Amino acid sequence: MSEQISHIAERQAAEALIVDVDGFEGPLDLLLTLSRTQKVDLRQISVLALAEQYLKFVEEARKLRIELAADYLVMAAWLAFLKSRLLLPPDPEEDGPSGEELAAHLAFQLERLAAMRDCSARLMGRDQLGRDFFARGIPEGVERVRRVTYTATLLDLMQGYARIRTRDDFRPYTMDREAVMTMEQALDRMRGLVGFAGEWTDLASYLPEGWEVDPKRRRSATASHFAASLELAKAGAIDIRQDETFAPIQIRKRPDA
Amino acid sequence: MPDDAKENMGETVAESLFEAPPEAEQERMVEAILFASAEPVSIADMNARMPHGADASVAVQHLQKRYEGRGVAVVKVGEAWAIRTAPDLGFLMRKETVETRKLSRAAIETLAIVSYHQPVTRAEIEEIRGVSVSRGTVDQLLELEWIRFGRRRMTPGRPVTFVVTQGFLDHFGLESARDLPGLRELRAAGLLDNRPPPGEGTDEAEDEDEDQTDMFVSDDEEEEDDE
Amino acid sequence: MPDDAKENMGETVAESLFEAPPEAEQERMVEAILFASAEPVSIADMNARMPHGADASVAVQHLQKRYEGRGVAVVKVGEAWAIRTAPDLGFLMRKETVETRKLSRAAIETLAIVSYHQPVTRAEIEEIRGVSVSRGTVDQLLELEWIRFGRRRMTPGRPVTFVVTQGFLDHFGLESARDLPGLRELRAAGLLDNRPPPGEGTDEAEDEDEDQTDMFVSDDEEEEDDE
Repeated sequence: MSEQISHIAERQAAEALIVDVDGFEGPLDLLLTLSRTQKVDLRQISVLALAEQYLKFVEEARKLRIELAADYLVMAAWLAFLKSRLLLPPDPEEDGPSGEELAAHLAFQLERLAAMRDCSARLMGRDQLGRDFFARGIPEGVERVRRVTYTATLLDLMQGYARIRTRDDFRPYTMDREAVMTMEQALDRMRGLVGFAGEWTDLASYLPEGWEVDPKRRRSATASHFAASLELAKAGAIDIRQDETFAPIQIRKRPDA
Repeated sequence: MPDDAKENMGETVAESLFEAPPEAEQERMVEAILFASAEPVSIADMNARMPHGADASVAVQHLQKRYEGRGVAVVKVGEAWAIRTAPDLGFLMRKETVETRKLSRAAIETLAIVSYHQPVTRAEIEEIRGVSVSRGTVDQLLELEWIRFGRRRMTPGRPVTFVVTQGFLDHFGLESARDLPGLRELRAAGLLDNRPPPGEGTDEAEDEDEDQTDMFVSDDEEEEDDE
Repeated sequence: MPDDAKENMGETVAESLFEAPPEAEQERMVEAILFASAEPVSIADMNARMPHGADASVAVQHLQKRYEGRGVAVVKVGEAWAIRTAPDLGFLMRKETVETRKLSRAAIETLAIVSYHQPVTRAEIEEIRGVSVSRGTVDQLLELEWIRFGRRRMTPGRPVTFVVTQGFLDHFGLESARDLPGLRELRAAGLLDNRPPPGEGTDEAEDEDEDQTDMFVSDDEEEEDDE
């Protein structure tokens, strides 16, 4: 911050050296000051007289050996040219703007600069914030609260799960074994159990404890027990029946077995 | 206008040398002082600033009455006075912005595992996902109140389990977690068939990365992943 | 759906249609918001902070009327609104006066030229002042946030232009740059024209002309730039 300020200050100092020649801010400023001595409305100014005044000023400065910046000399040369244009009859051979046009433009520039000077004075004369009128002394900051919510769709969820399970397809994975009952296991169990019940009994009641609640385990156990009961029926150990489609499957120990 | 105002000001000042300004004028002055001061102002301080003969204590009480029921109130702070926002409008001084972000892939997968396998321990989630689950991911799901702690597992170490919440079911429009489509349905829906070719080992590495750094993936990335 | 549930729903819908707070309440809200801020607040900003359905633009105009003749005034600054102390009471606030850095004559004139001729290029400022404009002068005005960069001029070299800011308007108590003193007269006198020196390309002159008509851009454009 302070570095920037000193930077600006340096630039301003540098500017002052270039611009502030003998108190004037450049040739146009000098011309404007000179024109004021004519004591007429800027719109009726005599540019010819002004050019003469300026050339005289530069001459004086030279006599006093005042070092004038280049732009003052450029302006002097241009005014000398303008003066000759204004004094001599127009040369029909020559192109370009007439002396009057050039003079009118210079007068316009002076008037415009004077107007802007006037405007800056009026602007700075206005009531100003922090000097003539005031803002709130104890502003209350607006507290910014940012709330972040997260969202996901059911599809995201399913795709996420599918993604994981798809990976399982090509990676050894042992977790599932907990929920899987093989036919061999079911067969072992049922061989021991079928003897106890002489009546028709729902196959579902043969499911081992702890396997009838979790759907995955229930599915696996049901499947393996069904397969096992088919196996037992084939071996002639049990009878198997179902009253209608989707009705409970019932099994019974074969009396003759 | 500014010129006029200046003239008026001159008049007011000149007048005030001879007599105290009218009450309404004193009230205006107190109003301006309280408004512009950076701190609460005492009666003595106000009197010192106001033209001779003015009585700030009367003026401030009139002002307080005038502001009754308005958006700001004239309040006494210790021995000094200040203008403050009416207490019921405090909410205007807060600007709440709500930002909706898509849940990261890591969080979605963790949530999916909890919903399909609940109750499930962190170790089990990690085993299923094949990558470690960052605390941030679990914390985020807990904070969203989509998962909560279930019973401890009766295995060595008695690890906590995670289950999904009613909030989860509400958000995803489910009656119960059992309504989630099973693997077969996922396959039927084509969700299981687009498996990445085996040997595309970058998948896992990416996952790790995600967990550790940016929890939230932009939508396009997400889409890319889904292809 | 049970009948009473439907009725309730109907009620809720009806309520939400009239959800906007009553006008007096909206005025209080705008009052609180403007009092709380040292900076001008735009209507959009007020609406964003007020409850749904509120219309700050109406409320602020009521508020402005209410404060007429009081110690503080509701003023329009560009497209925003602020509360400022009445200018005639400035003498009470000498204590609050912030010592501002004195501007150089070059800076003041440059500021005046930018405000009356905006958008204006550096070359145009130099043409009007008859001397080169140092970077320091421009930097100082930029730093004060009284001028800012406008659109680039569509002439060869695409020079940047300068325009005044809301901060400038606020500082000098102007509702808009159109309210600058004497602007109309200057324009009528042709003193805001950018007349090229005689003998220079007329093409350019046309371009300049176009920009001139564009001098005070429509408000929404202005706002767009402000963001």
